[in-house]
Amino acid sequence: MPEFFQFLVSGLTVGAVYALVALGFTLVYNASDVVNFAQGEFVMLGGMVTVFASAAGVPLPLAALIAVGVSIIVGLLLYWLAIAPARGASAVSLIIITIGASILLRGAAQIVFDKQFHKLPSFSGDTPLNIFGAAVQPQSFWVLGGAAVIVLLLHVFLERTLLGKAVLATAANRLAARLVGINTATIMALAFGGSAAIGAFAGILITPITLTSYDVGTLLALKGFAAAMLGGIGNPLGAVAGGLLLGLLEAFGAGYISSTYKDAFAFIVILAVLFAAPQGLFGRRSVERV
Amino acid sequence: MLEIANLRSAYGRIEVLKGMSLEVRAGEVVALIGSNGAGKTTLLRALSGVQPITGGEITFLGERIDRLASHRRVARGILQSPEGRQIFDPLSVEDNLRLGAYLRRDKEIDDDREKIFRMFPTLEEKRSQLAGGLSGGQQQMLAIGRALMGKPKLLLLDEPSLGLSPLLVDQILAAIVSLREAGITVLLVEQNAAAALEIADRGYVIETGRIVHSGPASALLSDPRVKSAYLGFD
Amino acid sequence: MLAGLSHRYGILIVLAAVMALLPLTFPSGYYFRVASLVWVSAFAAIGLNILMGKAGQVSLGHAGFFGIGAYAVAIGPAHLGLPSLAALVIGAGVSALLAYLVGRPILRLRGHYLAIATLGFGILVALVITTESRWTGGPDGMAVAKLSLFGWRVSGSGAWYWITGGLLLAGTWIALNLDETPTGRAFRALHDSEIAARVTGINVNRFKLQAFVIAAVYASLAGSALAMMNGFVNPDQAGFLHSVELVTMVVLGGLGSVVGSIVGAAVLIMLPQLLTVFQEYENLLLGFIIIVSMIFMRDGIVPMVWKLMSRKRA
Amino acid sequence: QQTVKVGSVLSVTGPASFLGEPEDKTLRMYIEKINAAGGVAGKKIELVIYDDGGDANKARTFATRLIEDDKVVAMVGGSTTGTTMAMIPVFEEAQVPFISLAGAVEVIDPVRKYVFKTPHTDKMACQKIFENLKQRNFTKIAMISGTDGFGASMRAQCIKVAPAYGVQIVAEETYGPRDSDMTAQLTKIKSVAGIQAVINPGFGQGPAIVTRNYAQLGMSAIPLYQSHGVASKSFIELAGPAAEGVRLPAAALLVGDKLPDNDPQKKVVVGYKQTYEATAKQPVSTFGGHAYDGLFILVEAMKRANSTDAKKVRDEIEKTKGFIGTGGIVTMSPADHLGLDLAAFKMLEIKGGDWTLVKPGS
Amino acid sequence: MTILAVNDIEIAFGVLKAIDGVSFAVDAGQIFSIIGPNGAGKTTLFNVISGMYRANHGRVELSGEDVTGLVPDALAARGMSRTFQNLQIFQRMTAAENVMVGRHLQENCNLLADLFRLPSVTRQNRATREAALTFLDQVGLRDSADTLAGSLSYGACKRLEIARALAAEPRVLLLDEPAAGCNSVETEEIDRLICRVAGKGIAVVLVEHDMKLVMKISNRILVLDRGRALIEGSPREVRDSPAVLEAYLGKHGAREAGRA
Ligand SMILES: Nc1ncnc2c1ncn2[C@@H]1O[C@H](COP(=O)(O)OP(=O)(O)OP(=O)(O)O)[C@@H](O)[C@H]1O
Ligand SMILES: Nc1ncnc2c1ncn2[C@@H]1O[C@H](COP(=O)(O)OP(=O)(O)OP(=O)(O)O)[C@@H](O)[C@H]1O
Ligand SMILES: [Mg+2]
Ligand SMILES: [Mg+2]
Repeated sequence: MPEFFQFLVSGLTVGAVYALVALGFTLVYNASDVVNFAQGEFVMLGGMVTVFASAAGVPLPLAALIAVGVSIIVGLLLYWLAIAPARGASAVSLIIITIGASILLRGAAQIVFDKQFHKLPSFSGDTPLNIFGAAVQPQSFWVLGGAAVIVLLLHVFLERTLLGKAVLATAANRLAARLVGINTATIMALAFGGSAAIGAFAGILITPITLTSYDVGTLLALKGFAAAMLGGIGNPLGAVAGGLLLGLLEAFGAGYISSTYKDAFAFIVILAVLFAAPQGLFGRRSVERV
Repeated sequence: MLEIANLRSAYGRIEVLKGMSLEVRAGEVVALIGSNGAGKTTLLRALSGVQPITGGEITFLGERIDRLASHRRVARGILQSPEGRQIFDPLSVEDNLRLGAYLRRDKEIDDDREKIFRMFPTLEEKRSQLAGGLSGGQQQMLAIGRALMGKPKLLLLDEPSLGLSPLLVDQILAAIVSLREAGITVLLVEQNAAAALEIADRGYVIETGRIVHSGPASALLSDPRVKSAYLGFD
Repeated sequence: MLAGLSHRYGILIVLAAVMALLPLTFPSGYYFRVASLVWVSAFAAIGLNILMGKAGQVSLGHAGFFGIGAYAVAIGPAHLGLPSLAALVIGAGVSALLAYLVGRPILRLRGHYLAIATLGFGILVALVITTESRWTGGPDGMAVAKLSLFGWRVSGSGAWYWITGGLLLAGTWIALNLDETPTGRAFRALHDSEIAARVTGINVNRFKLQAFVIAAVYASLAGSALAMMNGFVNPDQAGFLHSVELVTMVVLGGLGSVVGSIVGAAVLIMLPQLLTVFQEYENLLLGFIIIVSMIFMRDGIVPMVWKLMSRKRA
Repeated sequence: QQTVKVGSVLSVTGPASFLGEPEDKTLRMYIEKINAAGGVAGKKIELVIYDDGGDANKARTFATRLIEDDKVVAMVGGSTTGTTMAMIPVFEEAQVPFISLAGAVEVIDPVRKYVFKTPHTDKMACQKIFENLKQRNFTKIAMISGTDGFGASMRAQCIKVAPAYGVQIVAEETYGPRDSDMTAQLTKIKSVAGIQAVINPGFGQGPAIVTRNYAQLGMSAIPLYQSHGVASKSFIELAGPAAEGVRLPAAALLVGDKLPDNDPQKKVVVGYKQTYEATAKQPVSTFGGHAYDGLFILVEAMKRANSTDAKKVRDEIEKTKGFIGTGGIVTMSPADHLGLDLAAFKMLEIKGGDWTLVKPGS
Repeated sequence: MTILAVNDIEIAFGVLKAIDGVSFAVDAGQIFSIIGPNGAGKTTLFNVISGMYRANHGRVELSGEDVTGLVPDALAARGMSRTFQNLQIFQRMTAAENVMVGRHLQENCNLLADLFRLPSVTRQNRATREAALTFLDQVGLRDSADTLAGSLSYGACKRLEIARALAAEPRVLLLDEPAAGCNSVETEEIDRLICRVAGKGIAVVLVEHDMKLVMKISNRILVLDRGRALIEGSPREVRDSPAVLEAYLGKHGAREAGRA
């Protein structure tokens, strides 16, 4: 039984990491239907900038703030220099641009920072807590809490504010959005900046657990993407549900089935879920009238 | 109120508006008629700033607006109910209407929405449903309602009666008349040319990107050339 | 109609001419190697383009089929005593069958959901290859027996240049053939509007599946060719990053354009070779070039060039 | 003055960059020194380095490029076993000596005429660890390995040699190269009764996370053995206090200053460490040392042959004898293209955040 | 001869019963119109008949065969063709290609033959294009044959859809607001086209709000209101029904209807 709880805890920890990354996809997707493959790079930036700033003697909270700021700037630059000029390009072309951006950002990070792995101290120490016989890193609570805060903020923003509706409207119908007076360029910039901030925030929270380096983005983006799709992309609640579920699948898969095939197990479950619910668990059901 | 001088616009290499000049005076209803592909929709899109122009000038209330971004034109009071309805499918009917008033900051938004609901009671029944599930005509009502939510000074209507039941066509036409009474200027594109000219003050006839006739609506209605080309024989 | 015919053969003739003349400019065998890599990747990209560009269905797991083809010619001769060519055919058959079985359920999904499902499939293949090391040599890969054709053991970059070139010509011909046929039109129709396609009597699922199987077979054959040419295989060839690379080739060159896929492959294979002089700035520049080309050639390189050329002529 | 071209294909970026990067830096810095000192056999060395990003297919292309286009006379490189194995056929065919920096024993077993390598094999690492287990009378162990090339290959070697040391592997788990939490696997190991030690073949950040999770789960009472794949200071840094008490086999380089003065390697390793840390401004790792060894085995062979002819150089490499490198004292033969024995490995333990030599028999 | 028989169809979206027990039958060569207020369920009824939606209850027969619940492509193969109220054209194909796709079922489609472009494929292709051009001619779009459909104006797209549907040589043709977006003159052309189609023995089911058109060419008219049949009868009966006048026609509609 303590094993079960340990698996549960480790699943939730990893799942919360995925959930945080998945949440980052939500804003850009909601404004543009584009899955931003450079999202993982924002997570990397969050971690790496914090590491280097605090190594340079900046106190940790300030370093974290700087990291978020840097990521937002990079997110806005990504929009202004790469996405906005490609106005009118198809979603696939935009996705390739984000792939290019992720290669570029990784290349830049490897020059600006280095190619080593780095860590951040846990926010509340490393003494594990004992819960039902399972050992929990205190940092896990930070990650879970961070995911909870962001999902709440995003949910309220998208569902309860006019600006949030404008974001959804921009994705739903760009032309109509312009016709009702929405400045779609600003909305997109907001989405990219916001996503970058979420990504950086995620990077700062998870680095004490996962460590970071210039190239952590790729796999995190991949897992985050899988989590977002499992939950139903565009829906912040879905992103969190998908992330936690993916983490649990991996942990229980590793614990009870086979650690080698845990990813396989996770993906088979994802395929099965999509088979039953083609829009993910909590995806917006698309209404297409003819 | 609105002055268009020698407006040109093209899709790629194909020029669709070939130097169009027309004017709309404050408080008027002006009808634009023309056959499929004449360029009516293109003109309205150019006025709203969602279609690039290659030449000419657009002046609105004494201000050049042809270089303004679309949202700035909306802020100046130019709203459009576009061809093909272009509603926000995944949002609710209410949200669609609320977004129509996106740039408004006044307190009457909710009242105005109720007014729209009184105008189109079917929409009220569906107020919290996703707009994508509406029937074609209901979507058309929503598109018109959304444009009205923006408190237009100049309302651009691209085939507002399209897909509406005859009863509703009556209502829409009546509504346009009452809009004029409320001081709103309307530029109306309509395939139902006879009906449009009946309520309009003046009209323009467009053929392949050029204005070929213009004048008071009543004169156009009785013009034999217009009759044979757009009104049918009866 | 006639124009369509000559257009198709025009492309093939130009391609064949380029293939024939290119070696005259090659100072060393290394260039043959790079060119062969381009041919092989282009072949895989053309197949993927039938799926993505024509039928409008994404696959982010296509390297999985590439890997199956590659490992078929590795495992077949090494563990089962099969001749390489037989292994290649079996690999293509396995890929086709797998594509059929996997495609049936997942091709119902759309857009990003299809992307994640295919991605999952690709990852499963790569995972099996990495793990079942008794058969596959594990993460470090395994050696592949040399291809022997009628007693001639194929080796050297030059020989492979012609073999892969021939393969590419055949692949190009078939892809171009599809364009003006009922099948090709059905692909494009379901891309634009599945609903309309269905009411005109197109069995959407069947055609999606066809496109998926065709693309899988292309990828599998390309994988086999590369493996035999390299003399080794490793799981990277089935990996996610390789899938992304293939998709990038297709989109960069131009969705739906057969020539585009060749150009896209050429660009993505040659760029890293050219960029090595910039050393640590290589990735930075690669990303930069991808972004800039997508901004200025948003429909892909070849469609953009076509457009410019036809504008000049007009 | 004439030049001679020496090639190198390294994984300077990508998942194995922590191998390729120090190798790259080492090669560049020492080639400069050698050339400043007049070169070798009357010629300056021109170094051609390509970065394969860890991709074997790319490595293969660069290998062809080195041979066909750059016409190098020898190659020192190949950071990983995967890239090395992909490049071997090219060098064998072109008959150009290739000194690999990869770990797995397959590189030199079976012996290939033109292929050599400098790092200790993973098999030796297993043997070194098992030797230590035997001295402590441990027979029941668990293994948790990475699924990357390094981890998988070492895992296989350990399973192969375990019986010879009377060691029984009673639990086995794996983790992916980029996994960020191994508590599930470790919990399973923990639940198996009677385990006396845990071995973690792996490189990169994985072992650091394993070590941290190990402490988190309160397993520190069971000795944890890491591999030579983590032999750099950054492991200690990443794993933090959890690294305390971890043992691993590694080259003398890590404990250069702790070697007795009469140790023949001391001068070489201290010299390399100082040069590297002064120039590269980062802590030394054994991986850069492999490149150092490879380069100087090659240079010495060229000097002995007084020629830069590929075949003559190859023959001289094979005759390398008593070469003192960072990895140990190398004596090659036609049957042994590595030339190191178990003595080259030291068993280290992390104490107080630093490496210490384990006293024999403990 | 009854081609299409629809029996007691029922379908609901959530709590809303969009269609509630509707039945009708159409004979070969007949023009059968369905009218009714916006949201009455006309398009939904089409969607059920053409297999896009699955009805909760009811039965659809095509030439006596029970085709309830068949998928759209299976229905197309049995001779059902339709157009859409919300345009569904193949934007990235030319007008001619759009219509050629419409002839999909008339063509032999064999993957291997197509991959190798056997001479038979080329021959067939030429024939299909010829046929497509004649259909384009019928809707007055021949000049736009090689224009990308995405760059056609709204009215042209509507007519293109009709040409595509006709190209399938259907037994039943369902037209959802074919004249929307066309002016009176253009509407008259469509009116002639529909009559010609019916003259060839095709059963035409028409949904349309243009009363002049409906009253002029329909053999029978079914009026739907809130998912239920209000009345079914001849144009005259419908026009004179006070219920229809109140729920649907209004002043304007009545006048239009009167003009027919
Ligand atoms: N996206 C486009 N690309 C290229 N050409 C276009 C595009 N949209 C419209 N056109 C062309 O521009 C011309 C004018 O089209 P427009 O839509 O303005 O006509 P319209 O008068 O509104 O016709 P309708 O009454 O059918 O709506 C037509 O010839 C049409 O083919
Ligand atoms: N997918 C759906 N989801 C929810 N409601 C739907 C859906 N499809 C149709 N409806 C509802 O069913 C009713 C009938 O719609 P339908 O489109 O059939 O009307 P219609 O008679 O074609 O109207 P119009 O003349 O405006 O085109 C409407 O109230 C509509 O809102
Ligand atoms: Mg129009
Ligand atoms: Mg309808």
